Parts: sequence; structure tokens; C-alpha cells
Amino acid sequence: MTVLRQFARNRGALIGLAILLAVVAVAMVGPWWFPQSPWRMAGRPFLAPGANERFLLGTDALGRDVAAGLVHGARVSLGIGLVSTAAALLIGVPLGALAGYAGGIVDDLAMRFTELFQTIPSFALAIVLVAILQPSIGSIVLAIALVSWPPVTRLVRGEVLSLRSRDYVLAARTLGQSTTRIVFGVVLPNTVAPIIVMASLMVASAILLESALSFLGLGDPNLMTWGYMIGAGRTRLIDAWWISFFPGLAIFLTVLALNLVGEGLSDALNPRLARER
Amino acid sequence: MAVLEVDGLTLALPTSGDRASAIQNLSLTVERGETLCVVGESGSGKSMTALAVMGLLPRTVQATAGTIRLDGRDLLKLSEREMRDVRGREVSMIFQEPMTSLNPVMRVSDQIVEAFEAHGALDARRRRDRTRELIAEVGLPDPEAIARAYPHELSGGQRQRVMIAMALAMEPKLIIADEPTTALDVTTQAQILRLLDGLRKKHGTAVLFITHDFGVVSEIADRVAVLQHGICVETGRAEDVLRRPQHDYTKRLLAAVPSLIPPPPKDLRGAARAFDVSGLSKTYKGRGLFRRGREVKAADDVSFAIQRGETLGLVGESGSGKSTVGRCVMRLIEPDSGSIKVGDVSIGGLSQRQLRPLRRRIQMVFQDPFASLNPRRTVGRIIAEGPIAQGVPKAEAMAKARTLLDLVGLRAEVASRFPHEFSGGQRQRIGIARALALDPEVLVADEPVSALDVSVQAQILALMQDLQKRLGLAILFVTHDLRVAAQMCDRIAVMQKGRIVELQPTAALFRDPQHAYTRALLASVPGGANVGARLDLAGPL
Amino acid sequence: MLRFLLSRFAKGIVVLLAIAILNFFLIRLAPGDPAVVMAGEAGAADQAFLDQLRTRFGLDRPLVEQLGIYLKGIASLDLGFSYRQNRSVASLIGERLPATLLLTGTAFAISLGLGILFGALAAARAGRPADTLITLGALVFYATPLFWIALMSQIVFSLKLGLVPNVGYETIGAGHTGFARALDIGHHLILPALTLGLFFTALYARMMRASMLETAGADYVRTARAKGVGPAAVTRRHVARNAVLPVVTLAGLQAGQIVGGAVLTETVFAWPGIGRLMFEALAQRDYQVLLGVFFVSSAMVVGFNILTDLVYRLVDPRIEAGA
Amino acid sequence: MSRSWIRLLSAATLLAAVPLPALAQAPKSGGALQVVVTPEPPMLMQGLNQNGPTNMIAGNIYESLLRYDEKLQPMPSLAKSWEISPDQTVYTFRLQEGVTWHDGKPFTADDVVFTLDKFLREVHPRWRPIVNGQVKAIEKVDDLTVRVSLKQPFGPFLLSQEVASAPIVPKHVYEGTDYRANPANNTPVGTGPMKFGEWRKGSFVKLVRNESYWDKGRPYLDEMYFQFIPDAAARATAYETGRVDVLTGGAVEIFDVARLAKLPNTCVTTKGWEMFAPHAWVSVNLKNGILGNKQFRKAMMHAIDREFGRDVVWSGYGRIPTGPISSKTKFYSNDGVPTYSYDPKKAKELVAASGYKGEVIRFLGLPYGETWSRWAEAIKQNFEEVGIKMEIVSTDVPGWTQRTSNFDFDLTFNFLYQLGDPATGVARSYVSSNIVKGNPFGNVGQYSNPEVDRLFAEAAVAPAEKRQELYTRVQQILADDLPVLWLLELDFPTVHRCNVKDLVSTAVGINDSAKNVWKQ
Repeated sequence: MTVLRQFARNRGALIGLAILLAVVAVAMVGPWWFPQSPWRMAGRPFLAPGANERFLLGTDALGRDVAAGLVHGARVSLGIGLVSTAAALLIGVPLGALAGYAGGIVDDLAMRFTELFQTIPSFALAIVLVAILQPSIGSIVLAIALVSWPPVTRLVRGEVLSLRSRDYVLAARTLGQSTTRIVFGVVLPNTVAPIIVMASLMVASAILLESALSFLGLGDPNLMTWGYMIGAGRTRLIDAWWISFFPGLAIFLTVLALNLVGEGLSDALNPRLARER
Repeated sequence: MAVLEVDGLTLALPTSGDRASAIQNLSLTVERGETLCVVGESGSGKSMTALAVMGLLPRTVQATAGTIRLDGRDLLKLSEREMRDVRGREVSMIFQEPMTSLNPVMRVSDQIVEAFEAHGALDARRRRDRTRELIAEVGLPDPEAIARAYPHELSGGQRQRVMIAMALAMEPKLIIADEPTTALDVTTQAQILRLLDGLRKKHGTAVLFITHDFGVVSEIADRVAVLQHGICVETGRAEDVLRRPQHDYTKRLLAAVPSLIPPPPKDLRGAARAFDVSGLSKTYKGRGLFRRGREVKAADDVSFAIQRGETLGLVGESGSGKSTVGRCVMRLIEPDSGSIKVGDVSIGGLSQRQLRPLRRRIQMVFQDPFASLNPRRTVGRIIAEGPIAQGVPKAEAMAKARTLLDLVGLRAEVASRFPHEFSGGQRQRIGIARALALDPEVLVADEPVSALDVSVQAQILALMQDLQKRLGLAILFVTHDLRVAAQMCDRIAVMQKGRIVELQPTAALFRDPQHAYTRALLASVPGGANVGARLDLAGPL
Repeated sequence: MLRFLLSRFAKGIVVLLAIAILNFFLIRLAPGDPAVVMAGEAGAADQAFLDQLRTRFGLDRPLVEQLGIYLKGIASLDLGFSYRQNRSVASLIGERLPATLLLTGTAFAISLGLGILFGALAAARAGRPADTLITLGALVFYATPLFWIALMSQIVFSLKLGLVPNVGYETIGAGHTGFARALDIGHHLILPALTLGLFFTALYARMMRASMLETAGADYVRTARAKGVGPAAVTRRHVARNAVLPVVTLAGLQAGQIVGGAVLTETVFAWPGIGRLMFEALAQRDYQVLLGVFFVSSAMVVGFNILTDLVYRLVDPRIEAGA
Repeated sequence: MSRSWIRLLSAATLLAAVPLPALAQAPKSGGALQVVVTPEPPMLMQGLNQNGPTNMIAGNIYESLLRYDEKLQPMPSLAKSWEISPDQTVYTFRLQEGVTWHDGKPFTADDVVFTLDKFLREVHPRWRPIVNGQVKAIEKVDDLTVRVSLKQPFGPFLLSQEVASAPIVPKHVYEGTDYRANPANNTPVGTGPMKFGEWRKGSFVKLVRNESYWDKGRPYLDEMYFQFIPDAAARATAYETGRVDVLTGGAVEIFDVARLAKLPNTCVTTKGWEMFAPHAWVSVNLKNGILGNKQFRKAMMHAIDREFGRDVVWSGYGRIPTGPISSKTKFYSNDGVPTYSYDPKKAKELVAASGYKGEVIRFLGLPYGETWSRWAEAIKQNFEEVGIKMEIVSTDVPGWTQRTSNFDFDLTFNFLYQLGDPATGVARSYVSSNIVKGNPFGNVGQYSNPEVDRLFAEAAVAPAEKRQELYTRVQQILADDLPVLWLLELDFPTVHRCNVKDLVSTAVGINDSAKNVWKQ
């Protein structure tokens, strides 16, 4: 398909995809690669990378294997990113579709509600939510979802609003199709492309948000995540840089990759912009 | 000596495109004080020609052969810096879209002054004065206010006048006008054409006029060049080309331009009344939490009736409310008041849910064939959707879709393809097939041909005539094009500011228009009776 | 203009009222009885002591009544009383607010200014090394966690190079006054403001670049070139001025993110602002302070939004009053 | 031993005039001291708030009747000398002469009586049980003499006059007012060597030299700044970049101390915590299923690698305890006390014998920084290795406080100050009368043993010489019952520039006034 070809022509997007696939692959095979718990105090504390061939990336303050943490963390970080994005879409898409398609007072109310959530400083809200509900994977996902849905709503609403008056949607109405069928069968499938683009960027920012929460000590204490590793290692940045450097690098690469892929998708799906290049 | 001399020009397209060159071996000349019209359908390369002269070709398009001489100087050999000096000073250009061609965040005066600035002409004070003079010269009222205005505060016609003023600023030798009136209403178009022609005469400027409209050609052209797929098939004096076209393509094009003289009326005596609208009104109100918007009466007590087998034209300029009426009768927009009856069933007062099963009786054909088909569905599915929604089994509906494709002149096998694989005309056929799938009694056609090239337009019109005859459809035909209306409609209603100001049988309306507005509209049609053929709409497809 | 401002303020007040109610209930969902928390701080507690605290702070009344008290207070600009700090919340926020305004304002200005500048530069040099460099740089800062940048810059610029102070608002005990003090504060401001601003600089630069490239294809840009206007003037007058509009809109939407990011920045850099106050209040479940900071920071966002709307109106004449 | 202790007490009156410690160099006046405390205290009125940071700052503003040396022997402060009646029930304090409050008003016995009898009785959670339970009367004898009569002998009484436990407040400011709402709380008025200067919220508190301090020649410092830096790593860098001179205990994560100690001109001391003797353990909720099983608790004790905890998590600081009483506290004994070594194999056997069926045990984390988080993670791994499933629940301070004080936990960390005497600092965690919801520092594990209750009750009021015996017995019983899992006698090392002299000279260290501190 042309979209794929367009995407393949974008060098940045391909690099991003390669990195992303590598991260996903690591996350998939992680448990076989490092079958032991990443929390296991497997060696001497503060082994530098390479000082012991058993610990390629060194050990942390308790003698835990940084590489094992990194690999197991990939699963959790990606998982949190994906699940919370899915949750945000679950809130944002229906609300946006409702607002865009119903219009009028419903639209007004929905958009005021959305604006409300956009006005509240989102990171502060996330902190409060996680703290209130106590840090756990559930509360973190919920908090990230709750602060990231408004842009989805705005996007979907905008798309639906413009699609609603598109002739083929009007045509569907003139054929006597029911509103639900029009919204779900005609309108929403045509908003999938921009939603996918936004979702890839949202996964990236969800990973960033999770790491920031973990950094502040609001992570799930039973889950090895990259943000946790940075937070736990930051006080030793000066003499044991590797503890937080590698997870930082992992976050950076993953977020970068997601952004590159998202951009590539956006260009490929938006032919007008693609032609500019 | 010719002001502009294009000789053997070839513009190469990037290799990935479907053809090698946008323009092939093109030669043209424009003399001082002369208007050369370059005519062609979409994709003929006429706009590329204009951009090549301006030196504003997209980076991917390269001139690979030939010369463009302006007063003997080959523009293709100039550096970008030299070319920049030529632009605006010696050649200037007027674009098609007045709504987007002016910088929205700059005042009109600043944008005109910029033309002087760019060439270091005049001092600040003189520039200012000259700007006011130019605004006055292009016929804009209150130059002082216009100068201070931002583009969004002006109408489309006013903006195009500003564009012309800007083009005139440095008194160039050549003005290139690329479809400058296409986006305008017919009465505005007439004014702009008169203005351009007057200025050409006054200043002795050469004009290269790009258009697809032979009516416009007959209004202003001294000479004509006809382009087809990047190749100039015919050039000559306007009269010769319009009256005695040599090339087949030119002949075909001219034969496809609908005449203003309507065909003899059909015999509709005894036909049942299929569609009845009365007292239809719709007012748009600005809405907001903290503000009250202006009120616009888009439909004001509109009443008409259509018989079986009859076409009623709804004609007017943009903003006249004709499309609103079209959508109100489809209940796509909720009218404020009025009754709508299909046959003897009133659909005006029903809820959307109650209306759904009745929708099969009244169907619609949309303007833009690119936007009216769901890009994610096969055309078979698109056509079958209506019957499926009305409860017909899927297999049966798909079988019917294939029959309908055949009916509208497409092969039944294409049912499994997606809309983007079709041309504009083909898509419009699919749109018609979709509307017919429910066996409607009434068809509302909203500008069904205005997005199509003239040759395709004729085919679609013929198809609609044919289907009407076969199926006894009552058609509400919404259009801005009086030529099309003349050929298609049995009766015509002229709309202005939401009201029907005149409703007459077509022949009577063209022969003896009653309302002043109707007369103004008729007088504005470019080319008038000079161009146009009676379309052989009854003939084979 | 006056009508626009009035309507904008009216809207802002409605939003703030809704936020106040929302916040109030949100935070009451939390486990943790304020009286117990307070007692815990004191080191030990018995029932009499807890009861005494509850009566004193109205914590034994129904929730609706507490909300009523809270809203009535907000209407008269009384944000409540912090029992933990034994001070009015308004005064607590009041003494921290200038630092936060300084930090977020500077970060906002830096990010918008540098973002637009770099974005425009990259677009003007599209495809050339300068563009690649800026685009890459923007991507890097866009993808790096804010706190990571904060830590790194502390180590590199403060600890290793000794260029700037690593934490704090001013040199404590230096006794600077007047201009010298302003200079000292400015010196301390560099690292946190840059850290907070970098992500947004990257964001705006990317947006500006994309917007410039898109605008470069606009009809009016072609018109200007057809007039013979030179490339620099085309870029400045036609492309940049129009391309900046969506960036300004985005900046308005992002104001909340900057204020939120201040929590992190202020914590790492010991910046005595309300972001830090919020984090501390949260750790102590100091409801009144938490609600107050939340409310004030939301008000700041509303303020930033009104500001960007104003800027937008100045740049774009198409926006009508009240629209 | 007990007898000689009493003699020492009386002898302290003679020693009162001798400055402690003996000085090798003559102190130098002048200079400002930059100290990091964390977190920022809610207020500086020490009578109303006894947060660690409050004490570290306000300990310079307020004074109490006595101070204590590193061996917990009382030294004069506002009380120049004191006498104890032979039946150990009447204490007579003679006050310093020529003391004035920071606002210039003279300090008299009226202030002491008001403070101990009215002010602190109403607001101070630590003083209230003592004054209500043990004290019969507090009277002014003359302007410079106060007499406190006890209902019965109460050994720990003399240790209760530490500045955080009994700061003397000005009667003329507080009498007849709502103590908590008194505006003077924001500008504390005391008698101490430093006066309140300025509090820039979120940044620092500035104290200035009290020019009319009664102890002539002191203090040596002109100014003190207490800086608030919320991030632990930033606090460490603040020290490294020279912004601060002193990092108080707990201000930097313990594992940063070793690194900072290597910096030039840097001294580290673990002294100054003898009075508090923070004792860390895992509180066990004995009402929750398997946790009530003594064998299972012994299994946990053998499973936890306490040496690893000290050497890795706490960077080698601290001492592994044998039982409820810290080795720094009076009446410590390991005589006949059972010990628990790290022994996973034995732990596994005990787990099997206890009937544990693999239920998940929730461990409520203590939100006091990275060190505690690491420790919980390490214990989780220890447990995992012997087959005990544990899940960490993280929370913030209020959440921890509420859950702990409502007994809503399976296991959690806790650490309590021992306050010099088991009667005040130890008994509260084990006696059944202290199973009260609402207090995280009570007997939250709901351990109930009548024998232990009786021994603690007797020991508190027993004549000094009988107490050791009773407490030794208590330690033997508790170490076998394991109501909590003792982990570590904590050290909170103070990091400071070596040219800051005599920083720690009493049993409460930085929590006490800096009257002897000087900069070289």
C-alpha cells in the first residue's frame, strides 16, 4: 500500500521502527533471557559495567543486575504505556465522537468538561491521583489515562466534526442508516489514522509520565520499571552513573522511537505533508 | 514584437508520476495589449504553463527544453535573483482562489505596498498614495477603508479586485490570470472580467488568461490556445477557434458546453405530483455561551412541487440558500417550519427514527464525487448499503448493486474495487447508482456536475436524463450553472437570499425573465448565447 | 477588546469554580485522616488530642458543609487555613507564588522564544545541516525525561563546571540587595528555567518547523513570491507570521503542562515555589494547602490561556471579539 | 550500679560550672553556619511541634531546664542546679540568674511553672502522660526556684527535661491565649543562644546571635541558616558545591555519606543521637493470620539478612540489636537473651513447621526515603528465598500514619526514639494498655502479654537499683516472643566541614543548641 511505501521512504521512521521492534523483542524474550527476578541481589553492590562478565551493565546499590532490570523493565514500561494509552483512548474516543457527532449542547458540555481537564496542570493531577489511590500499577495507569484523554477527545471531535458534514456521511444518513451504525461504521473508521498517530505519541508520553512518577517515588513498588531504576540510582549518579544511565537511555530510545514512528505514520497518512518532503 | 514568446517549452515531471511531462513542446506568443486564453480541462498543464512563466514552478518540475522570452529576454536563463526582479515588475499574476491568495494577517494596504517595496519603487508616501489610487482604479468603494481592512473583512470579489490592484502596481508588461473568476459567483465573475478587460485596454498590458470555460474565452480572448494532456492541439484567433474549431478535441469540448437555449419542453401532462414542499423556512442563529450571533435566513417560505418525470432546477449564487433547501428537504438539516411531502406521505414532521424507513423514497446525489464515497468501502458495498440498512438481505443487495453498476454505465465486476481507483465521472456514476439502489421516487441532486470537467459533465447529465426517463424520477436539481439548468430542467426556481424570487418553465424563464435578479443573472453568464451547444442528452451514452 | 476580556474572564471563573469543586472531592477520596496525620507529626497522639484537632479544624462536620465553607472562602479569596503550618493558605501560597511565576514565566518565554526561533531557522534551512541539527536536538530533548535533564545539568554545569548554582533561589546569607540580588536570583534561575523550558522549546521548535513548511505552500506565499518579494521577507512577513499561530495555540494548551512540570523542577532544584509547596503538602496530606495550590495553579493556567489568547488576537486579526 | 548512678546525678550539680567537652583550642567568635535540615518544618514553636527539623532549628531558640551529655548524664541549662529528695519524689530546680527572653522580658520561675503545669500539659503529647501520671505538683518556691513533686519515684523523670520534650516558653506571651493560634508562634521567643531572624518559606530560616545570652561569651556564631532542599541528591550536591556546612542526620541518604566522607575537610560523626537511640524494626500485626504464629515470626527473623541490611543498605552504619532495648539506652542487657542469625535453611524449616500456605503478606513501606525502600526490597528478596510471598505497598507519610495507627497492615517498618529510658521510649511499643488506634507509635502489632505488662509497670516506678533486673527479664521474654522483628540500632551520621568545631556536644546533638559551636 502507498502508506507503507511512504513510510518506508522516511529514514527516521525506519530507524524508529527498528529501535521500537528491538525494544519490543527484548520485552518479549526478557523472561527467557533473564529468568531470575530482577530484584534478586545477585552480586556485589556497585559493580561497574564490565567489571564482572556476569553483569554486563553492572549492579546497583543492592547488587541487583542492571541488565536484568532493564529487560524486565521494558515489559512493564511498554505495558504501562500501552494499557494507559488504551484506557485514555477508551475515554477520549467515545467522548470526542459523541461531542463531534451530536453537536449542540452536548458538544458544548463535553468540550467544557475537556477544557476543564486541560486547565488542571496534568502532572500535578497525576501525582495527586496516584497519591490518593496509593501507588500501584492500577492507579498509575488510571492516572496517566485520566490526564491524557483530553487531546484524544479534541482530535476525535475535530475529525468527527469535519467528517460529519462530509458527503459520504450525509449519504449514509440519507440511506436511512442508524446513528450508531454511522458513527461506528462510517465515521470512526475514518478517524483511525490520526488516532493511531496520536496513540503512538501518547504511548511515548505515558512512558515519560510513568518514569516521572516513579522518580518521585510514586511508582508501583513491586514492579521493576525504568523510572524506578533512575529514581533509585539518581543519588549515586556521580559514583555509580550506570545504575540510572542505562534506564535513562532506554527511556530516551523508546520515546524517541515512538516519536519517529508516529511522525513517519503521520507523514505517510497525510499525503499533503508528505509531498512537501 | 510579442511581449511573451514561449517556444518549444517542455516541462518534465518527476519520474514517479503517471506521465513524463506536464507540458510538451509548447509554443505561444502574446502581443502587447492582447489577451491570450489558454483553455483546457483539469490536468491539461495550463496552470504549469503560467507558473513556468513566473518562474514559480514546484521544485520537482523542471523545464527541460525550449525558451520563455519576455521582451526578448529568456526567463529560463535568469538567476533566481534576476527572476525575482522580473516578477511583479514585468510579469504579475492573479490566482484562482481569492479566499486564500491574500495573507490573512496583513492589511490590504501593506500587501499592495509590498509590491513596491519588493522593487524599491517610490518613497513611503508615494507608495501609500499610489496604493489608494490602485484600490480606486479596480473599482473598490472607499479606498481608505479597504486599505485598512484585513482580507477576511472583504468579499471574494473584493479580494480578487485587491489581487488585481496588486498585480497592476508595478505596471507590468504581462499579467497572467490563472482561472481568476472560477471561484466567484456569476455576477461577480462578469464584473471582474469587465474590469480586467478594461484595464488591459487602458494600460495596453498583455494578458495570459488561463481558463477551462469557453464562455469566459468568448468574452475576453483575442486569441486562444487549447491544451490537452500538456500538448497544444490548436491555436488561433478566438473567433476562428470558437466558430470553426479544427481539432477534434476542441470540437468535442465546444460541443459539451451546454447552450443557454433550452430544448423543447417535455410533455408532462397527467404526471402525478411526486414531491411537494411548502412554506419551508430555516434560519441560522449564531450560538455560544456568552454571545449572540447574527441571524441568517437561509430559506424563507420556500414552496414548490415536482411531478413524476420532471426536473425542477433550483438556481442561485452562493449564499442564496439553494443548498440549504436541498438539505432541508432531505432532512439532513432540520427546517424550522414547512411541510415536505413525498407522494402523499409527509416527512416533515417525523422524527429521524420514524423517517429512516421512508428515506428510501427520496435520495440524493452529492456535489463532490471525491467526498461522497466512503474511502474504506468497496463500491459494491457502498451501493448495497442502502438496501441493507432498509432490511434487504446482503447477498440480494450486492447482486442488485452489480445490476445498478451496469445501469449507470460501469462494468459489474468493479463492485469489489475501492473508490480511489475511479475517476471523478465514474465516481459520480457510483453516487447515482447508490441513490437509485433504493428505488426512490424523488432524487435531490446538489450540484452533481459542478466538480467535473465539461466533457464528463455532459455524460453525467445525459445519464441522469436517461434514468429519469426510464424510472420516472422527480428530480430537484440544485445548481449555480444556468447553462446546465437550461439543458436539464423543465422548470427553474431562482433563489436569492433564501427566497424563491421567480419560478417558471425553463423556456419562459430564459425568454422572458420577470425578476430583476433573474435578468441580472442571465446577463452575467459568460459567453451568453455566443457559445454552447444543445446537448444531445437523449442520445446514446 | 473589553468585551473579549470580560467574556474570557467570565469563562475562566466558571472553569475555576468547576475545578475547585472537582479538586475538593478528588482529594477527599484519599485515605488518611488529617487529624491522625497531624498527630503523627507531633510524635504521638491520644484520642483527646485527636478530638481536639478535629473540632478545631471543622473536620468533624459533613463533607458538603466543608465544601460549602471552602467555596465561600474561595469567593472571598480565602483559600483556607493550613492547620499543619498554622497559617492561612493564601499567605503560604502568596509567599511562594512569585518564585513559581518567575520560573514558569521565564520557562514559558524561553521555550516560546527559542522554540519559534529554532523552528523557523530549521524550516528556513530545511534539509540542510542546520535543520538536521535542530531537528535532532529537538527530538533528543523531546524524548528525554525532564528530571533526567535536571540531574544531568546539575552534575555537569554546577558540580563539574561550576558555572551556575545547583539549587536554591538565591545565595543564602550573602546579603545582596537591589540589583545585586536580582542578578543573584537570575543566576540561580538559569538552570531550572532552562531545564523546565527545554522540553517545551523542543516541542515548539518541532511545531514551528512543521507549521512553517506547511505555510510555505500556502497560496498567499505564492502570491508574495509572484510580487517579487525576496525570500527573507517572504519568510518573515508571510510564512512565519502565519506559521506562528498554531504554535501560540499549542503554547496556550501547554501552559498547564509547564505549571505541572514545575513540581518536578522545583523539587530537584529546591526552588521555593508553589510546585514544591504542593508536593510537600501532599506528603503531609495538608488538604487546605493542596486545594489552594491546585486552585492557584489552575488559575495560573487560565491566566496563561488568556494571555495566549491575547497574543493570538494581536497576531491574527481574524479572531472577532467574543469568538 | 544504680546507687552510683544516683550519686553521679547529685555530683552533676558540682560539675555544672565545668564546660564540656574539654577544649583543645580556644573557640573563635563570628561567622555564619549553613545547615541543611529536611523537610521544612511546619512551625518553629517547639512546644507545639516536635518534628525533627523543628527541633534542629528551634533547639537554638528555646531552652529547657537540663541538657544531657553523651552518657545521658544531666547538665545544667536553664536550671543552674537541682536537688532530688532521698525518696526520689521531690525535684528542686534552681534557675540561672540574669536570663531574659528574646523580647527583653526577664525569665523567672513563673515561666517554668506556666510551661510545665499549663502550656505543655495541654499541648505536648510526650509531657502530658508524665505530668498527668506521675506529677503531684509543680510550684514556684521563689523567683529562681521551682519544685516538682512526684506521686511516686519515677526514674525517667530527670531525663524528661530535654529541650524538645520540655521547652520553656514565655508566660507573658502565651498566658490566657489560644496557644495554637497565637501569632507569636511565627516569631518564636525563647531564651536560647540564637534569636529568630527570618523565615523565607521554601528556602531557609535565619537565626541571629542573641547578644544578651545569659551564658556570657556564647554563642560564638553570628548567624545560622537552615536551608530546605527537598531533593536528597540535591542536598548532597549542595554540600559538595560548598553551599552548606552541615548535613544533619537523615538529610542525605545514608549511602551518600560514605562518598561525602571522602571529600576534603569533611568530618562525619554518629554521635548526638544517644538520647533518642532510634531503634528500627519490622512491626508485625499479630492479629493477621499466620503472623500471630511465633514459629513463623522466628522464621522471618532467620530469613532476614540483617548484616546485609546494615552493611549494604545502611552502608555499615548502626548496630544489630538483640532485643527491644537499644545498647545506647539504660538497662540494656543481652544476658540470657535468645539470638537470631541469618539462616535461610532454618527459616525454611520453620516456615514449613508454621503451617504457612503461601498467602501473600503485605509490607507497608515507610515513606522516609530511598534507604527504607531499598531495605524493604531486600527483605522481600530474603523472604522470597525461604518461600514467603511478600508484596510491598507503598504509601506517603499520612497514608503510613493512618494505616499503621489503625492496624491496617501486615508488616511495616517503624523506628522509635528510646528517649534514654525504657519506661518512656520502649514500654510504649509492647504494653497492652497502649493498643490504641490512632497512634502509629503505640503497640500497633497488638502484642499482649500480662507478664510483660506487669514487668514494665513495675520497672517504671521501681527504685533505681531494682530496675535493671526487671528490664533484663523483659528483654528475655520479648526476644523469644518476637512481637516485632528488630533490625537495627540506627545511626544518623552528621556530615560537616571539619572546621566547624564542637558541633555535637550533647546526647541530642544537632537537636540541641549550637551554643558551643564555632568556626575555625
